[in-house]
Amino acid sequence: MMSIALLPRMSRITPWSVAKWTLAICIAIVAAFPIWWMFNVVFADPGQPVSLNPRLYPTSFSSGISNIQRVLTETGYLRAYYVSVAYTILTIAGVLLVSSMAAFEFALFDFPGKRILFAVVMLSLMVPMAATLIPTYLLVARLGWLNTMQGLVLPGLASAFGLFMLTQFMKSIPREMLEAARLDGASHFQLYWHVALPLSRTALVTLAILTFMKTWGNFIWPLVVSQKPEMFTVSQVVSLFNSPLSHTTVDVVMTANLLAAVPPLIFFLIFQRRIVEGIASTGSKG
Amino acid sequence: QELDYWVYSDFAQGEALELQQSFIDEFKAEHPEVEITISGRGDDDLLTGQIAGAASGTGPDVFMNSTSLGAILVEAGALKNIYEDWMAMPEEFRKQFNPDLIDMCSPEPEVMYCLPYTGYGSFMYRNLAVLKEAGIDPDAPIRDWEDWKAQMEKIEAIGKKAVPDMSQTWFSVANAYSGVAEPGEWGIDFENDKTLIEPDKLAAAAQLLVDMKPYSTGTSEDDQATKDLFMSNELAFIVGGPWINPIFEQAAENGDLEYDWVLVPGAEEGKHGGVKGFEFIGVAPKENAGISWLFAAYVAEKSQMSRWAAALGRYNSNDEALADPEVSGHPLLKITNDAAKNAIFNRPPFFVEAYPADYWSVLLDGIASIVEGDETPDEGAARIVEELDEVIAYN
Amino acid sequence: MSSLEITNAHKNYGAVEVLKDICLDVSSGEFVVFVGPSGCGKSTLLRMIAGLEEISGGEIRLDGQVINDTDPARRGVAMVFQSYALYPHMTVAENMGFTLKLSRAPKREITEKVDQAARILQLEKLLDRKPGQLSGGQKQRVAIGRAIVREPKVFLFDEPLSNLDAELRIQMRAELALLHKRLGSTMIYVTHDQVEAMTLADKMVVMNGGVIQQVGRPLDLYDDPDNMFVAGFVGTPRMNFLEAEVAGLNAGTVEARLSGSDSGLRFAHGGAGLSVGQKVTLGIRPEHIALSDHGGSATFPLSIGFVEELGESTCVHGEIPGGARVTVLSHGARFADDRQVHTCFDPAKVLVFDQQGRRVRSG
Amino acid sequence: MSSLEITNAHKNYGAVEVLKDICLDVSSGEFVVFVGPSGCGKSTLLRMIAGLEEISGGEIRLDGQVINDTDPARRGVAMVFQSYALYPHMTVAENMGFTLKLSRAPKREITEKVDQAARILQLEKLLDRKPGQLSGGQKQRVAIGRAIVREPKVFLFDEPLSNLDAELRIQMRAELALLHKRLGSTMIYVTHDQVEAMTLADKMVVMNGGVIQQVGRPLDLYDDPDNMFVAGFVGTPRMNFLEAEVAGLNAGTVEARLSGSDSGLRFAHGGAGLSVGQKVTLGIRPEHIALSDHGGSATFPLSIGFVEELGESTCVHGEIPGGARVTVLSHGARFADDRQVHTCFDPAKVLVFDQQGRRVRSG
Amino acid sequence: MRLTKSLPNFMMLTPFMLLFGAFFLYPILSGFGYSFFDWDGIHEPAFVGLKNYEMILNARSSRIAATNLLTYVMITVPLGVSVAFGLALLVDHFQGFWARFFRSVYFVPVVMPLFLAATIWRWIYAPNFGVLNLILGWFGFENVRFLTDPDVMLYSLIGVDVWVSAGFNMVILLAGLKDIPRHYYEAARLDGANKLQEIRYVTLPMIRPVMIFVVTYSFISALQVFDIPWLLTGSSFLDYGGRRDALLFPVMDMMGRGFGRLGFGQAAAYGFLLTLVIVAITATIFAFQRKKENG
Ligand SMILES: Nc1ncnc2c1ncn2[C@@H]1O[C@H](COP(=O)(O)OP(=O)(O)OP(=O)(O)O)[C@@H](O)[C@H]1O
Ligand SMILES: Nc1ncnc2c1ncn2[C@@H]1O[C@H](COP(=O)(O)OP(=O)(O)OP(=O)(O)O)[C@@H](O)[C@H]1O
Ligand SMILES: [Mg+2]
Ligand SMILES: [Mg+2]
Repeated sequence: MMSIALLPRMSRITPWSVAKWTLAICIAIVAAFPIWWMFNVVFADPGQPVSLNPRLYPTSFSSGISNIQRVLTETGYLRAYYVSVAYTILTIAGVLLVSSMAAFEFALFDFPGKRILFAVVMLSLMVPMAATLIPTYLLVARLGWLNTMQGLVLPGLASAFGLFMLTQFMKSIPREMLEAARLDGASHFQLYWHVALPLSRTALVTLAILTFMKTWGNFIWPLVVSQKPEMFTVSQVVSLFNSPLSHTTVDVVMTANLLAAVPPLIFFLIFQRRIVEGIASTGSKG
Repeated sequence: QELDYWVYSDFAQGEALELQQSFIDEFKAEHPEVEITISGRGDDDLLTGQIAGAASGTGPDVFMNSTSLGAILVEAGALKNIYEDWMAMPEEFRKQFNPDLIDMCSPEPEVMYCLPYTGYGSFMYRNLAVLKEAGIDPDAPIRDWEDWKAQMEKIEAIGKKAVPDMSQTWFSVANAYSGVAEPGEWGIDFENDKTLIEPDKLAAAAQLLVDMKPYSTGTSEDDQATKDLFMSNELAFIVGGPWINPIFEQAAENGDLEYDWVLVPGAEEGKHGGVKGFEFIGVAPKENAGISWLFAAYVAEKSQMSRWAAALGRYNSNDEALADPEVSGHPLLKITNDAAKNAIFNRPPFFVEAYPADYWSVLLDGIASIVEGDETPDEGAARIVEELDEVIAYN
Repeated sequence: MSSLEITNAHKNYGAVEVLKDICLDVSSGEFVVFVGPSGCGKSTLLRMIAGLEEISGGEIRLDGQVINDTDPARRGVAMVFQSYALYPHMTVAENMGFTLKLSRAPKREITEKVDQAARILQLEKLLDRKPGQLSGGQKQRVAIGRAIVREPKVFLFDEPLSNLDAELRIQMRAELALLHKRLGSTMIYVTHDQVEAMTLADKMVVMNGGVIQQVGRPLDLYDDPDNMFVAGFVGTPRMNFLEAEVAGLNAGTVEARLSGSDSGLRFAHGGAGLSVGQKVTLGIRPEHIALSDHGGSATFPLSIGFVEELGESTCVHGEIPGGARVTVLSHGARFADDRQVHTCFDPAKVLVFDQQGRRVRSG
Repeated sequence: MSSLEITNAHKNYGAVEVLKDICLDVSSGEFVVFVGPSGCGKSTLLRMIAGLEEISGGEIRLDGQVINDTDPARRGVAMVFQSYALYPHMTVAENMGFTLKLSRAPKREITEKVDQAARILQLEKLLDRKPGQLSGGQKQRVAIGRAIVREPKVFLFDEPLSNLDAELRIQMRAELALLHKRLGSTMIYVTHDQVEAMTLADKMVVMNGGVIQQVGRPLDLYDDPDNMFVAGFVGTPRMNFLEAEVAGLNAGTVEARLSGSDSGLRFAHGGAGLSVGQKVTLGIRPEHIALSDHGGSATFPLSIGFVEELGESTCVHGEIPGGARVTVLSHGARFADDRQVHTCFDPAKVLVFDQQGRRVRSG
Repeated sequence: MRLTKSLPNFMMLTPFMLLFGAFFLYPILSGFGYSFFDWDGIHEPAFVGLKNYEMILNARSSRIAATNLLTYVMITVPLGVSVAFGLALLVDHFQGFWARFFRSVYFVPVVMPLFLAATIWRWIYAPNFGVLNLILGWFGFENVRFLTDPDVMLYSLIGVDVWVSAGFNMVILLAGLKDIPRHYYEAARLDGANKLQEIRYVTLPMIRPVMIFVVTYSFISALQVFDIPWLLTGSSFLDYGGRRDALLFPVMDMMGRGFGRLGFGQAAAYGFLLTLVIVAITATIFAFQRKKENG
């Protein structure tokens, strides 16, 4: 009896733990299945109908590869990738720089008009993006920025969300840290550059990731701004494939879609910890 | 000079793109100072881009679109009046084109908004494997709707589907309706603010849609799923335009599909349904409209259009090109041609006035409520026509 | 090594005056400690010296020069913060050298100075670590090192040890004392721990409510406080205060009657500034009250409420007739039970305060 | 009022054993305090009693019944958490009555019991407030009130005062002692503040590394520790430990030679368990070392390193020959300067420990 | 004087404020201006006063859109948040690797671009032969026309919506759960609370601020619903909202009026009305929240 009591207790199998695991796994299937399915459609024996064939596992590696080759070579997909990547990277860099500078001020200093300015920016979080789409488009057109990278990127840089998030975060930078730097002789900009920025790394990474997801998936803005094929983004090229009149079969359509999903998926796999924790911290603090 | 040339996305893929690109190259050989970029777009993007482009003065220079959207584009100021350029062209150029279509582009005297370009007529693709499996002889023509429905029943009996859900898009509704109606009984009479749709004929078409419901896949003819079903021998019939053919052709080459095409069955023997439409090529009212016009005229010209038709079997509005013996033998072109003979126009009249935005949704919602069983076809059709008149009047 | 003079300094936050007419001289090489209850303005005063808070009125001079409006970085002061305020993304060496880097000092000079400071603080082995990998005491040392590198005229410390645990605090306290001896610099130190203040200070500044209450050597403040606040604030357990009325003035002694009772108390006092019938407060430290089993003249019976036996010392809390609460501190003796005992006040150690709480000195 | 017996209790987290073979009897009405350094397992033991941690081995009995697997709510224990753990969305009354509400007690009974507890703790006026509107001390009282309402057999406290500031802590400590007197319930209390432990405990349990080191009355532990850990842990300043070697055994006294020096020390000890040549550690409390200006037999010269003058007491840190660090605590005397002084160890107060740190008692 | 002292502050703010002014404030204000004009984007705008607003408020389509939106929001917000909360509780019951694993898997849909999610779900929802219908078929259910049966379409949309957003909200709620000090649960256990009562009396009240954030955020996004129904129904600017307008929502209606019918004035008015509604609802939530906190 003694020896039994001394054994380290194994996690016992109770009805509750069975239910817990079953539920968790079922939901995991629901969450991941659609993407798995898309993957399987791409990597399936050619000519097999998708209908009547649930595609639970990939059946042909080579046809997937040839689908991918086809999409990459026969269309402007690669160029669109390049545009999308540039668009995304520039947007991320711009958003981080511009909103961190503003957040630095809003979070850590007092100056006349601060509350009003901040309130206005925050109010903008509630304005539906569609309400500004058309006037913004007209402005960009008037500036002659259609079909240009700056036309694609600049309007997305003043991210109220990013400002909000970074401000929240920077508020937690200890005032003493800045004072120490002031005593060390740092100028205003040096405070930002040497202290505030490095200390906000987590928040910056989170914002970068969120911006990535939003920019990569952005559909409507590129649609109106980049009208020339050499400025098409991935979302536009994919929508060509998705269009009812496109001359393509399901596997090719799904290939185009899958390729569009690859960067975010890879990004997620690499950074999942930070993404999830970053979002968590913004949400639970906001 | 740089010209942006926008086309439907299927024109900017595969073989069609090669051909378009060679037109461009040839044109550039004659006019070395121009750069021409072709870009393909979905129907929706095409319209949005043109309108947005017109609003901001940055749209494409040369573009195609459906004649059915002409009036909107005219309103948007996206189309240049090319009457003078047209008249400046030599007589032999002008007489290549189908005169009816030229009229269509010219709603008023001395006004001409476009050059007729390509076109289509709708017909019915048949999956022969399914038919054979259902014990239907593909060589026997489908006499009428009753015969058609009888075939559907047989197909249903072997657990396959006969048709896509034809009540979902105006295009397929029009295809059904055209089986009873005459070309003049579709569209809007803008002078009297009345729809031209005949209530009893609409009711008959609606009845057909109701009858077809049990045999349908539930997907619309535009859905990729529909084509997938057809290619995987689950679906027997698709009514559609020639643009669907390339993927079927591809599948047939791979040996996965055996199919043919026939005219859309009509309500009675001898009557056939079908919708036809045309695309035009237009020029934006911008500085380089001059060279744009030349380019538009070039691609619409006989030698280009005959190559187009020969290679793709696609219909166009250049009568001389279609008459070219090398072309007329193309089977796809032949069926399109046949279909076009008794088909109704897609959204007539063109370039006159834009359709009220609610028009199509009233029609489709009404059909939907009949098919869902909320109304009888007769009641529903009468109500639809009434409502359509209201919508037109309100506009 | 530099002297600091503060004259009539004021500080307002909006309408609230948090520092009132502060005058203070700090001589070169002195270790000055500010103590006082929370919110009394210690940090504010320190931060004004550092230049982190604007001064609302008055003057601060360092080596004779007014520095009221000088940029904090140019004052020649260095500050060590309670939370250390180390830059978490820089190594120890980078933290210490940051100020030199900002002033574009040559690399060699930076390394040299950092190494030197590191040697003083025995941080040589930690130079490549990040603050996150240091213990509390090490962080504290780095923070001091960062100050040393700046070679300041005045070191400022704002409760530098309050984040450490008790044991480490005692150790770091000793190290600080040593450092002061070694560098000989002027240091100003804020704490609200009086043990820290008593043990470190050359000069202790007791503040309350934005006003300096007394300045002096720690033991002077302990033995000879200027007012009730200082008397009560310095020393644990707290000084006992008894309300009383002057009953008689003799040569060298004063007779007082405790409020609420008939008991009289006679103690040594010159009598200057006192008159018969005057209400006063008597102060006597717990260790100056003796306990005995037998009553006698000049003793009061004590009804014991609560005894804290800490081994080496015993703290007895109780009431004397008249209801005044009295704490008695004794050493060695153990109290087995709550017996009735008698207290005997050391008549030489009784302090007198007037009704405004000001000390009435013997003469 | 209930008695608690713990026999051979173990606790493992995975492979780590954090409590080893704990045996403890708590009699009815006793106030038991667990002390020990951080991480020694105090909280874990308490939580095992509460039923919040499973017990890996051994038995816990309450009133003779094994409660190893009883649901926490049914054990008849109540716990007061360090962080109070008051439900922030409920009023004080709701917080206190929550347990009764869950057990579906009638409304009237709830109000009655809550009112009664509130009266005991003088919380009557706060019953409608939310915890957010209370001061630290009031929160603490509500947390205790919540425990009282449950009318538990045993009260459990896990460092209930450590979130309060020093002054309030002393006050609440007195209140707790009073409460214990009044309710007469069994209380088990965890702290790592030894003053709290010494002043509150009927029975003090010193733990280290998951093992109970000694159990007893506080002063017994102070005067007569079982081992070096207890000797060093109880009492501030810490006991001085000197490495030595037994040089001679006489009747009633032992002669020892301090390591690293020739000096000898003679002290009272029966000699049982000691042999000549044996290495031992001698322990002597700072207050049992006297300082004098003149050397003499049985004195050691002390080179003073650091003096802490706290007014009432003076703590002198220094080294004796052989390099051992010694702390001396004296009262009254003031040390003006760091002169050379001599230390004199009270021979009656020297404790002896063997090399395993176990006390070698006199006989 | 104060202004010159704040000069460095303003300099750092300038880039953001310039961009914000140019690409947010200016468009929104000019949009507000356009809302009083009849304007097709090409010709000179003609002032029409409140006519645009009138037309929107009277139109059949905006009524349908509003009704759809109301039903949608009333279901999707509580459902979405409940599902997310349930997931958070579930994941919270795992430790270490598995907790991270499930958390990541549940988050995967959030990472997908919306256009992609819609494409996939169109296939999954396909009638007769779609994966979902196939699975339902195994259990003997009749074919459901998820995207063409007007009675079902809204729920299909909500399904996708929950699939897309649950992971996001879950992660936030999970962080909220982790922030609840363990002692509250222990106190509740000692007080005799069972699991459900713990959720009711500890978890829910303690997670309230996070919950409010999640609900508010969900509300704001739900009111702007656009991409998913647009793509699910294969909408275009000429034909949107799906069969019998079952998936017609205000933002879609607005886009259609703007680009489909060149009613940029109307679209602007629509956008302004929508903004008003969203601001009002958010403000209400916050006011409610504040009242509860103070009360
Ligand atoms: N920025 C400020 N605005 C308004 N009042 C302030 C501000 N900073 C400090 N105070 C007030 O000034 C007074 C002095 O604050 P200070 O920080 O100097 O106290 P302290 O003595 O350092 O206290 P502690 O021991 O708690 O650190 C306090 O009453 C505080 O409330
Ligand atoms: N959930 C756990 N998993 C693993 N180890 C744990 C866990 N909880 C506590 N421990 C370990 O058990 C030991 C005892 O912890 P316990 O909290 O009982 O210490 P304590 O004496 O209360 O310390 P403190 O004074 O800091 O509160 C510690 O070493 C701790 O690291
Ligand atoms: Mg302070
Ligand atoms: Mg603990």
